[in-house]
Amino acid sequence: MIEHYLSLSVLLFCLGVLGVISRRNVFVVFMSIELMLNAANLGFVAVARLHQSMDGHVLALMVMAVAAAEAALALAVVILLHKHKGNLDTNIFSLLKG
Amino acid sequence: MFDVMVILPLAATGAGAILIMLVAAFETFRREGISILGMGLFAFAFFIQLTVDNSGDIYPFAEVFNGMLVANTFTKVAGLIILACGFFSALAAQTYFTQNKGFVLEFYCMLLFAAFGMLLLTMVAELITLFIALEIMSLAVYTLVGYDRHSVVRAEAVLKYLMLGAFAGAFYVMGAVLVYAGTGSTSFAAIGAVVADSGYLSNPALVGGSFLILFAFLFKAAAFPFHAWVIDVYDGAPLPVTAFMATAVKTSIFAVLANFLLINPEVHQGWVTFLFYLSILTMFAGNLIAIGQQNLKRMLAASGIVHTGYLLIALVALGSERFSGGAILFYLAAYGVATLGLFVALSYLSGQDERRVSFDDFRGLAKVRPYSAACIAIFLLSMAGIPPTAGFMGKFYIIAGAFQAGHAVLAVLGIVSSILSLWYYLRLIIVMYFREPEQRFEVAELTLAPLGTIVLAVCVFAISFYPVVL
Amino acid sequence: MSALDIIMILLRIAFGVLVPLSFVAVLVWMERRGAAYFQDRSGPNRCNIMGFRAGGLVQNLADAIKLVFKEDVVPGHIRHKFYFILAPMLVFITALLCFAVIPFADVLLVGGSSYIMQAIPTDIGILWFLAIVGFGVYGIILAGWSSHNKYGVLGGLRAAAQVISYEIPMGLALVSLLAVYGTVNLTEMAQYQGQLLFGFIPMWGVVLQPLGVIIFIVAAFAETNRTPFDLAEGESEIVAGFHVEYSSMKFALFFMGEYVAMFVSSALIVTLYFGSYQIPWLATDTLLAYARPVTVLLMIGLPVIGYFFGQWIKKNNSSHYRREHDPRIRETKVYIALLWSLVVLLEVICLGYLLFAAGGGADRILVALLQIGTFLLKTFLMCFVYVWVRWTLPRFRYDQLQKIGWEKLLPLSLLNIFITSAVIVAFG
Amino acid sequence: MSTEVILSGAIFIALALGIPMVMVLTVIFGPRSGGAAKNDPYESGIKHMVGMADQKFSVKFYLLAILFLIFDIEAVFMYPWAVSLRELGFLGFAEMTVFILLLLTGLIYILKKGVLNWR
Amino acid sequence: MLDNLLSLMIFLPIVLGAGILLLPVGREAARALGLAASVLVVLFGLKIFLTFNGSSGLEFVERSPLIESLGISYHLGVDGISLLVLMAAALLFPMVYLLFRTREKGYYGNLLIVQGAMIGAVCAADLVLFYMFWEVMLLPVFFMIGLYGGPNRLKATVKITIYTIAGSLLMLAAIIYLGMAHHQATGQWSFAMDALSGLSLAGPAATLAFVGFMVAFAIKIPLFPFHTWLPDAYTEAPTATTFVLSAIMAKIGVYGVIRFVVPVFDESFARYALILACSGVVGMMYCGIAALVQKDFKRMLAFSSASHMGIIALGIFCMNVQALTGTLYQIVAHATSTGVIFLLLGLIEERSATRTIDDFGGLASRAPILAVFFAVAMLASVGLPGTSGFIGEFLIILGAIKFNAVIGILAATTLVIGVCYMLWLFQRVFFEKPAEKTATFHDLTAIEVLTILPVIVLIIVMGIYPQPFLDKINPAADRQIAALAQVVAVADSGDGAELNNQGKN
Repeated sequence: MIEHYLSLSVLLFCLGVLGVISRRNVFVVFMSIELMLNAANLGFVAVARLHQSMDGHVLALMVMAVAAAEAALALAVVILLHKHKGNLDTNIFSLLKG
Repeated sequence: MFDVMVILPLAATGAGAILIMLVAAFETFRREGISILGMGLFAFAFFIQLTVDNSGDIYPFAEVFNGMLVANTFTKVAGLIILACGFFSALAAQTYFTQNKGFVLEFYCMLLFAAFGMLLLTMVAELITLFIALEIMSLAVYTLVGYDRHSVVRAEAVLKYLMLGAFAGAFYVMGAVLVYAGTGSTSFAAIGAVVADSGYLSNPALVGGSFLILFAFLFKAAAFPFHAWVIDVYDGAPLPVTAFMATAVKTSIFAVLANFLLINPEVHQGWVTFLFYLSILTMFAGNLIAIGQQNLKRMLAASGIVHTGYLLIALVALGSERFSGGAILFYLAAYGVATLGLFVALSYLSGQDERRVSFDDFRGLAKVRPYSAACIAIFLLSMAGIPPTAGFMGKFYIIAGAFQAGHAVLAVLGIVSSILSLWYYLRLIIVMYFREPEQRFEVAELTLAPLGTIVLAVCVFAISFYPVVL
Repeated sequence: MSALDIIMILLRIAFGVLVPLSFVAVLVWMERRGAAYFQDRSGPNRCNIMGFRAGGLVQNLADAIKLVFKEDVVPGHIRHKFYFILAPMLVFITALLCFAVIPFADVLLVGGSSYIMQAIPTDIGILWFLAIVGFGVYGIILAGWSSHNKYGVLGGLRAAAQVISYEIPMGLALVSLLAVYGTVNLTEMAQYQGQLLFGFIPMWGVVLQPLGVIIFIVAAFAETNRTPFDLAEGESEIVAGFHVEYSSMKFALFFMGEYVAMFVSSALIVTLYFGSYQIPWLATDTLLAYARPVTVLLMIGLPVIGYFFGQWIKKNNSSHYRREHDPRIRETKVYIALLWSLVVLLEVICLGYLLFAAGGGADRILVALLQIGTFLLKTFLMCFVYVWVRWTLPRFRYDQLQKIGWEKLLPLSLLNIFITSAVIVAFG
Repeated sequence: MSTEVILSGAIFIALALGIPMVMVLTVIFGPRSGGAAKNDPYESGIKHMVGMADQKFSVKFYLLAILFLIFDIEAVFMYPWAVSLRELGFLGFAEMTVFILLLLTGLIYILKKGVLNWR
Repeated sequence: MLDNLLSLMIFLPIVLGAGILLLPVGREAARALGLAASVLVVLFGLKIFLTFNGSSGLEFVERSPLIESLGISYHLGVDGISLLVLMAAALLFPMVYLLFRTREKGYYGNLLIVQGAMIGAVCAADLVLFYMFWEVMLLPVFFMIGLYGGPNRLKATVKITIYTIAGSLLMLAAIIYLGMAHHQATGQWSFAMDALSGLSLAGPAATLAFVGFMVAFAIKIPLFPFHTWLPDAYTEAPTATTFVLSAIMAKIGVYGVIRFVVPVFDESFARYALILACSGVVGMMYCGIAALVQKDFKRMLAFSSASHMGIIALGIFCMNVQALTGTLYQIVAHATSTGVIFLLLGLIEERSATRTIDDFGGLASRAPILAVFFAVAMLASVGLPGTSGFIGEFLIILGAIKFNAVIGILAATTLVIGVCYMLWLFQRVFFEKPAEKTATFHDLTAIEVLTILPVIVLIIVMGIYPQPFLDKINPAADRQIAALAQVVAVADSGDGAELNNQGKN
């Protein structure tokens, strides 16, 4: 059973990675990152059940919290950038290309 | 209450951050006052940390924290470095914001929060706490990079940093899942016990997980395949923040990386080959990038990559009997002093709105401001590793470590890279000393940075003969 | 899985789905009649089927039919039709799903196995509720955004901001409650409330958490976008808020969703703070032990209730003035006849139970039925509070709303947590 | 999870999803009539007087969303704590007191910064 | 106070120099301070020279731990090998302050630092300490060339710096390797010379370390393929720097080879001696021929100096007592003669504002004393009997012929080239008909005469009566060669000594 959970988790994680790499919209990129984190959460909970320990559950909670904090920050930054540029395509952020 | 002492610097930093947050909200102080307060808090935490006597591994409040934290000499010194970096970054900020826009009272609060995360990071002995500490640090640093709402450059830098940082964070979490799946525990001690019991390479989940964790750390430390962001982000961040990122973040990441690698010799063994090539690539990639830069901030960022490469050499050599942690910390201290010195000097030399940051802008500095130029030259020489500066001793320890671990090639390549790096370090010295001045390099009144620069320049020599502690 | 299991599953699901839906009709009626009552007017009283108006309930049926036969307009300026259609569904579904975990009777032991009396007999209880409620915001936000109408967007934003603001005090009020009950399982919470404090006070949540219940109820009001927190709709300012562009059944879904949400949050308040299905001083065990006396009491009580109810119908279902061939006279007669036949039927059933089936499983089923009745009664009363408040209090300004949420309720709920946990730690 | 829960959960959710399908009824029974005005945003009869739907709304809404994220997640930490408070005893109480104080500090900060001043 | 004579000699100039650089000191005061310090150093140097007895190994030893965990100590000492180099570094400096009066204070400050560092490098008996002084030596040179040099100074500065640092970093690797080898052999960390010379190193890593050392020293000397920085640097550097570079710093490279490479890497050294000797000779010839065609006075002398460094280096690679003694002797001889030549050149340049040989002519008639001094120094430089240069070069050629006849003869021939261009130069500059640029040329002033005279006397004394000097050198040279001979003997019987065998036969 655990293999299935872990496989799903890894699959979701890979999807997230793919999203981060291939998508150009900042929001979609952040959503992909959230997907990666949630994939990890799934893994934590599954493994916690496997090992009958609470660590995994706790870590999942922590990951959620951190994801929220990161999302909060990301939201602020994205709003800021949208104000400046009026667009959310990662390609247009080119002031710092070097 | 020995445990209290161990945890006190951490608590002082965190409480200080909250204090400044409230002070900022109630607007009790203006900029000057809050700068002094921030610096004072850093100094306070530093002195507490200095007085802590922790030899051997202490698990403070094992009952409350479940052994999730560990304190020893290594963490103590790493903490000292971080707090010193914080202090001097705060000092640089004090000066920087007399000439630059975009100050908010919360600046020092975020600085302290970041330092709090870093201190925690050096002390962690468990994957969950590690993640929390990592993110406390990262979030605070993101904020520091991008708090100036009116600057597009800052916003772009922070977005880049945030996107990639969150990406790396996700990698870390996935790595933690796999390690947890492979060992059934998140505590370093327990993982080490499992490895000792059943081997490292025979545990695929553990191997995969630890590699994902490694990726995350390498990203945060700006090692080779993950180094691209660092230049833009350092460039886009305000100078004091860049100083803080370049020094303190690196210190904490390497401290925790060393801790993680030492879970069990087998883990380290499993990584050595990988780190070996990575360190070479990091050094040379960094050098190639640095040589092409016209902007000092970008050059320093790139040279930071090179120094990451040296530190990776130290990691490769980790575990050989003598130089283990000491060399890393010594190098970090040496690098930190020099980098901070440069940034502190830049914080008052760069003028309004950071208008002087390219090599050419510093033409003839030595004629106009000889002491600043001399200090900058000292910092650059330290980074290049010229004796009797601290940078030299740092490299000495690292190369000695590499030799001792049997990686002569790495040592030689480290030296070759250090020769390459002369190119851009000397360039600034030449520009400062051998060209005619065009600018006046005026400095705002009542600033502390020049003093700080001199103190750091003295430190460059002072550290050099400070013996390796571990 | 035995046939009994399947029957029980189906029964519980039927309860979980049908009760909220039928309550929608009741609540709409109650709201309109209540409004009329508070405003000293009559309310809907004309619609009838062959002269039977059922106190105005027929009006609801008429409305429903009307909505079905209205044109379903999807304005041309809407770009994201999928989300536009999805939004009302989300609002309704989330409201309905919340009810799935609310226990309406104590654990039922029949045929050797025990059945948790929730539509979905899971033990995550309150967590399910929190998860689904959070999901409901999406419906509102989507509706507002996909309407692509300034009132819609503003309404959606307001609604979302309001809902998320009050979710925090609500969640924190729950925290102290969880600390008291020590479980997230709603059935266990309900069982806990069957105990007695100091031997004579029913250990209801409201007794244990006087501050918490206020916070929770206020937050629940805001969560359901009910007055005095109905700024999302605010007809006078932003026309109708997030559902300004909706018509016919899509609008009906929002409408139903709102009432289902009201019902569900009433049910939840009852479950958490007002003893759920517990009859005061008569916990499940007590009831089981005294099943027969209780039945006898019931048999005595039923005609009395029937009598007073009949009087009430008579009084209210008559004109204020006399007129020839008043259809209400016939209507009243029919109602009272129906009422009495119902009473007789119940008496017969009770008698049959006493004579033939008393003891064992039948006792338990009886208790369960009693508890369901209690639960529905309490929920009904709670719904009435909703209506009562709606027609009593004026609407807040938006900044006042946020101020109450963040500056009053949030610190209060933190304080509540602190006090509660201190007491618990101090006194076990 | 037992099959009982899964089964009833599946049925319930299916039903909950199915009921909104009554929307289809209007498609079948409802009348259909054109008209240009029906394709415009509903503005109570006033056309384009005070801005469009894609105008900028107060940034407070976004701030609120951010605050919610943070406070809600912090509440999430409290649920497991609350449930097991009796086992945790005084230590758990003390830890949560610190946590609550931190939350309060954050709240005070937010209020002082005027994040919630809608004017 | 005099217990720590060496430390005093090192740190008095360094501290003073740093002080001059950092504090707002006037130009004249800086020069006066510099002069005072250098005179003091001379006095200390004389004291050391006179009390040195030469029979045992290191004398005037100072030792205190610096970094105990690594066995790095502050370890100073003087023996026969370092004595003369030390003397050269100590004695020649006052001249600079006396001759060049109108430079900026940084000029004097840097000079002081470089002197202290050079003395430190010579006295250091710990490799890490040596390395530190070695690197510190470079920095003042860097600044002096870059700040006060000629029009193309930037290129020259970068070139010399990159070359030297590259070399020294390789040496650093080699040093660390040595320390590690010592640690592996004995379980203790040490970088002390006496401890390391006891090591017997073999294998590719040892060879690499040897190469590291040799490259560093070869760049400093400079030996043939590494000499390309030299003409630029010598030409563009201000006079005092050229003087420092040619008279002393190059010698420290030679000294380094004798002191560190030969004892530690005796085996590798013996194996590659022939190649190195060849490189020395080739360098000699190449630089000699290059000197012939130069039009620039200073550049020509630069090549000449490089050519002479070739022969001095050759002396080490011959691995016998004569050559080694000759080298050590020649170090001082060349330091004095070249030093004087460059200083005089500086004076000439200052007065005529040109360096092109064709612009000169007939200086002898206008400045007879200068001409005499120049002649003496020049003759010493080309090795005329009766001057200091003769003794050294003679001994080296003797040793070289003993080592390998072909190399010896080639070296001797090259010396003739040196005579050619020097005499030619002398003729063109000092005789022939006076040129217009030198019309207002005036002779040396009294102070200048008094400054240079002692050195001229020293040149002649060393040429006529070398014995006291040789007495100081010989024991150390003997010891060194004796140690080396054993290894060579072992190597001869073993494999990998073909080159030596060929050389001997």
